[in-house]
Amino acid sequence: MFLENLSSPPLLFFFLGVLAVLVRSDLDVPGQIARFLSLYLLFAIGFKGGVALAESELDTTVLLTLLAAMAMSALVPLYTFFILRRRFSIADAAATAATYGSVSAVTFITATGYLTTQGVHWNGYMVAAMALMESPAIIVGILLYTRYRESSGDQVRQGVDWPGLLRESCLNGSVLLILGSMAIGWITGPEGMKEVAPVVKDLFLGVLCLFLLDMGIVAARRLGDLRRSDTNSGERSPLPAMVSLSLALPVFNAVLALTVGRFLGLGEGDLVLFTVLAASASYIAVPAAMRLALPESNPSTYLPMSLALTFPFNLLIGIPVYHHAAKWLLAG
Amino acid sequence: MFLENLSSPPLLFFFLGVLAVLVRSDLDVPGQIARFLSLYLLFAIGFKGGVALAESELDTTVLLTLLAAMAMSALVPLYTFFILRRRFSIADAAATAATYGSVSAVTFITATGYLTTQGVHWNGYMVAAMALMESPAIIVGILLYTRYRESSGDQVRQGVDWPGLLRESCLNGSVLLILGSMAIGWITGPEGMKEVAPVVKDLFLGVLCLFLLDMGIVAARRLGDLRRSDTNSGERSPLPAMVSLSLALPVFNAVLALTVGRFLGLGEGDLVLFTVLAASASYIAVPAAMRLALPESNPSTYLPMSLALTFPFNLLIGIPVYHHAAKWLLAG
Amino acid sequence: MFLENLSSPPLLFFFLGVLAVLVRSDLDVPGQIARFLSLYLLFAIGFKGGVALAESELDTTVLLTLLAAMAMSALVPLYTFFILRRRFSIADAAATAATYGSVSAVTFITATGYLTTQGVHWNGYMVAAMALMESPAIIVGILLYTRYRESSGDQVRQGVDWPGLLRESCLNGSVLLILGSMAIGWITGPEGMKEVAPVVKDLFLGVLCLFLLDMGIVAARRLGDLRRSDTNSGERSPLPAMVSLSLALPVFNAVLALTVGRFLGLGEGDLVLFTVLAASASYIAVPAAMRLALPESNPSTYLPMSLALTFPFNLLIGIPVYHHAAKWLLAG
Amino acid sequence: MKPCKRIEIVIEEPMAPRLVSMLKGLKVSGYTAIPNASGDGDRGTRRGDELAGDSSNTLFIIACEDDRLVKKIVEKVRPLIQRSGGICLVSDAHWLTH
Amino acid sequence: MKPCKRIEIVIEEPMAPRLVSMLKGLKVSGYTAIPNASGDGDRGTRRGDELAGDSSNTLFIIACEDDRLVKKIVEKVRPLIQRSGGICLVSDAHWLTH
Amino acid sequence: MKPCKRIEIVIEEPMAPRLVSMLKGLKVSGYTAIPNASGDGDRGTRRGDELAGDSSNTLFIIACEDDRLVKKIVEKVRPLIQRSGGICLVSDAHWLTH
Ligand SMILES: Nc1ncnc2c1ncn2[C@@H]1O[C@H](COP(=O)(O)O)[C@@H](O)[C@H]1O
Ligand SMILES: Nc1ncnc2c1ncn2[C@@H]1O[C@H](COP(=O)(O)O)[C@@H](O)[C@H]1O
Ligand SMILES: Nc1ncnc2c1ncn2[C@@H]1O[C@H](COP(=O)(O)O)[C@@H](O)[C@H]1O
Ligand code: NA
Ligand code: NA
Ligand code: NA
Repeated sequence: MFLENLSSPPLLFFFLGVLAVLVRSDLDVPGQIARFLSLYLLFAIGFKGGVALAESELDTTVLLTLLAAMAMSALVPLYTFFILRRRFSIADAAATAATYGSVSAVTFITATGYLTTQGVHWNGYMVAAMALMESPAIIVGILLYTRYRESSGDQVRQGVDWPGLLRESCLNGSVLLILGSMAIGWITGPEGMKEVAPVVKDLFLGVLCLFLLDMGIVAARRLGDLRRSDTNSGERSPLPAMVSLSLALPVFNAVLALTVGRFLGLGEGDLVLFTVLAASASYIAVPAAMRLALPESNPSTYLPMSLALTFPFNLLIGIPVYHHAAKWLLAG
Repeated sequence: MFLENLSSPPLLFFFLGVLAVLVRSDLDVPGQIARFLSLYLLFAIGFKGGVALAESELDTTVLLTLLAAMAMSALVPLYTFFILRRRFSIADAAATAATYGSVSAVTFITATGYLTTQGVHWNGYMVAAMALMESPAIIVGILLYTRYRESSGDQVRQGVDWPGLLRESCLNGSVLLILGSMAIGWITGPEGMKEVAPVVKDLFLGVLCLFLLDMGIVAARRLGDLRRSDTNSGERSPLPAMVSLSLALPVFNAVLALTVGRFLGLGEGDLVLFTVLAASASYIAVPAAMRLALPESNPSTYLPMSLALTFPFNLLIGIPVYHHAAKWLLAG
Repeated sequence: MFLENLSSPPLLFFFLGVLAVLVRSDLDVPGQIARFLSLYLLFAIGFKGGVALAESELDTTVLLTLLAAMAMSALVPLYTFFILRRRFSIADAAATAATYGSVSAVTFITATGYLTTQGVHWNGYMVAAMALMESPAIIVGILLYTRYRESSGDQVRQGVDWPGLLRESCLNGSVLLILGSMAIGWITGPEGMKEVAPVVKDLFLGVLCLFLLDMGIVAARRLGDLRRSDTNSGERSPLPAMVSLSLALPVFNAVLALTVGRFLGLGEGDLVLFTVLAASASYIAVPAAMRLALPESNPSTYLPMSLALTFPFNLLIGIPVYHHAAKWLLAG
Repeated sequence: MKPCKRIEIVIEEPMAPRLVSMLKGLKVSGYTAIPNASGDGDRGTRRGDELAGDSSNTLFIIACEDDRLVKKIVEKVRPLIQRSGGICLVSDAHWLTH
Repeated sequence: MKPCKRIEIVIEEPMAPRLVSMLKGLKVSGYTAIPNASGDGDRGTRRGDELAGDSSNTLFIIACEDDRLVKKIVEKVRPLIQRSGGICLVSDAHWLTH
Repeated sequence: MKPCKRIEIVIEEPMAPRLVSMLKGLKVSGYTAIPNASGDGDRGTRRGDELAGDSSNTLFIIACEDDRLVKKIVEKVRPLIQRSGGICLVSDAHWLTH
């Protein structure tokens, strides 16, 4: 099971990136290229999801799944915040909670690739679920911060800019591009797909290889920062807590999602994806939003956790394990 | 008719880009990527045109079309200049005239995509016509400026650097890349096409989607600048004139081109493309050349006109209308 | 024979790039794009090589070829250094020797494209030979420098950082990406190839066109620098020596490689590639390594030689001539 | 050439639009912004390799001849870099009038 | 360390080659150029997002110890930025000799 | 605002990591680095178009209030730019404290 997942080219390129940093090679993907590869992946997954949506029927399961996804995204930060508060500052706890409530598009995309390779069917509306899970977590995170900062006597410097925040969380670049591409895929349907299939479908896995190569490099660098920051200032950064939480939280969230998803009656592929969404943590959209909404939170807390630990954990161990668990649940 | 054009993925991505700016999302295509996508489109359309040329016969219609194209590009700036002079400074009138005499490669490319989707045949030499229409307009624009600047008593600071200017207008990057790719496509023919078809043909529409997404973002930003500049300094910038001219000029030029093209005996596809070339305005090559040749002209006059108004007008309304007009003319 | 090679699209785009510089056009490929295209080519050739390796048997010929390749890479700098020492400073001689001992991945890649077009088979392990030939030359170059610098009385400012140097030469980005992609191609085999073939195989020649367009621009600029530097400071830079050596060295090295390769019993395609590897000179990996290891060497000596003279020489004349020579040798 | 102050601000990329609207609010006559700067400081390394710009800095250069305006800018910059990091340097220069 | 002037010029990207050839004509010993700067000024916003570089600025830094040469550079820069926009700042610095 | 020195270093891209580790060794509190600068100098033109960064410069800006540290930095920079080219300028500035 693990070996199968391990022998997929995209995952192996992730490890090549990690290796490059470990041996201190100068291998590097230029910054604008990395951003473009991520734009491409969002565009392609959105379009594919939209076309799949146009070809399928929308029933109550779909609606319930989307609602459950948003509820998960709002719920996860709540309990995560209270777990984290004991070791983290309030700002850091709120930002990290938002990070784990939200999702990692690349983990989701890798999971779809995994399912395709395994021949397991999944439904296009799961892409919509992913897009809808980005924002609630951000809002809950900020709410938690404003609520507990006051009660803990922090000096309130400036009120939260709620309209700006809503825009940031619901209309940030990634969310808009996925939702927009989905809408376009849905409008143009299989006809539109015929025109753009060579880009949207054929290139997908090859581009994912190059993108994960870069992700491996970036993740390994953050892991290095994490180790270094610990040895420098032993007191503030609770390294062991960070490491154990970044491995425990995805598992905990996955169990919750498997339960909820089973209850919703999701099929094998959709259940795996729903679980992956809950278990994954954002490292693009949420960190960017947190820099604006909670600048006093420390990105060197939540970025290494989600990017350097939770992300490879889900990629390597999580996805196949969640798949086995889902099969077991559905068989049971 | 409009709905058909509207449901093409590239056009919808243009509107997604516009929407992103309207809702103030941070969606953005990195600058070097945007430049590369535009290089790719010029490379692909040039190569395809060259191969088509190698496969077809060159007769007098071809020669006459190319000559007529160049004549249009020289003629349009002439009357445009005199229309504009009443409201614009001489430098701005000359630069805007050159802009409208020249062509928009992306409008042309979108029109070829539209024709392909509609199943209408067009000939490869129209790509050559496009490439040849970039330069004459620039030269006429500068000539008009030097002629009328003197008579209006402006202080002449420095003579025009004609050799440099000719190089700028005839050998700028876009023109050279289209002509070069055409030549290479023509030399290597269908054999060469076989080698590069996956890049040159298959990726074309998908890449066009991503490029038009960026164009939508850039165009909407310019439109915002236009509105803002008007409220700031009410006196100088003749906003209503700019808006009405950027919608009237393409229609006027299209009518002229339809007449000339019908007279030349062009087929349906070629007539549409000839009309699109005349109706479109440059926003890459000419503005760049004008910064060097007429630095006293104000790019915030002609850039928003061509990019934020004429370009979407042609894309959305122009292309299908010109097509209907062409069909009607050829049937009549 | 030459005409055949000349009518391949990638090569023609190289000349288009050269032409753009000659006519002083502003045609340019953005820097990050150029780096990405080169990453793509290394990724694709590595992956293809690895899959080919997985499909073939490893015998003693393979092992001997790889050893011979490394030996060539170590041997070439030795005699090159002593030839160059008479006209160049010791640092420049050592850096140039390393440049010629190492290889040009793009020349190799173009040669594989040439062979594919000619219908000549070649083996995947030649990609490994290429990757293994990058490093020995760098090490020998530095060894030569440290050895002769001392004896010539130069002031030794700081010892060579050997661990850093080994890392630089064996784990630089290009080497790691080729070897890593080969390993991944080898692990995932034809199954993996199916997933990424549209990117790795189909896009290859089209991307090569765009990359060689940029190479043409960069090479022609370096050629201009070469001419200019000569007229400015006539004394130091031995222009005639540089020109004649950059044409003589590839021929000399090719003859040596043909002899060795014939002796090893290589087939037609592999013999051509082996010859191309020996005849080509690095202009990416080695110059970058030399900036760190021998900063007192002058890149405007060896960069124009390898990039502006040897590279186009091999591309245009070398590859088909080596092919004819190989056919003649194998027939004899 | 007229004497002026040269203000130089390094701020993280997501905050750059805020700085710009602050400058516009103060009716500053102009500024220049250079993206994709990396750096190191109290808040750790910013490598400029992040996928959403949240690990890059932007460098702003503002020439300003009005000393009172310089003071106002600096006062408004202070809370921004206090919360999210960065530096602000002010030096003397001469500005070419044209 | 020798005293010198530090000249800093912001000019639109299409004009950068002209500035370079002007500097070469004056036999300036060196310069550094930083591309893709955005900015705002009298001629509106330059976003650095344009497809042909006509909406970007380039920042030039020139260290120069010869005061007469500084004057010459400034005089030649004046018409360039007068016609097409930009700024030119001159300040004092110390240059590490080596 | 506290007085400080503003150190500005232009160095070729492959040497940038060495400069960074040198700065870290000296426990410099921070720096900002701007990549992809082109330039011209005694060692010819660096166009910033190279495929492996060996024709680009990186611009470093370091604010430093400790004059002894400034001296140390400058002394360590000297051999770097002596061997591989570049410039180092030092000027006075005021640093916004926060
Ligand atoms: N002493 C310094 N000199 C130059 N740049 C600095 C300095 N300190 C901080 N910076 C820049 O400001 C950013 C944020 O700094 P900090 O808030 O100290 O983490 C860093 O990433 C650097 O780019
Ligand atoms: N006061 C200023 N400080 C810094 N940069 C400026 C200033 N004014 C103008 N600039 C730069 O110069 C460019 C052209 O300015 P302008 O000619 O005023 O439109 C702008 O896009 C800015 O990058
Ligand atoms: N006078 C100068 N002013 C500004 N930058 C310079 C100057 N001299 C050299 N440089 C920069 O330092 C790099 C290396 O210079 P050099 O070692 O003189 O070739 C050049 O590519 C420029 O970017
Ligand atoms: Na989650
Ligand atoms: Na036109
Ligand atoms: Na060689």
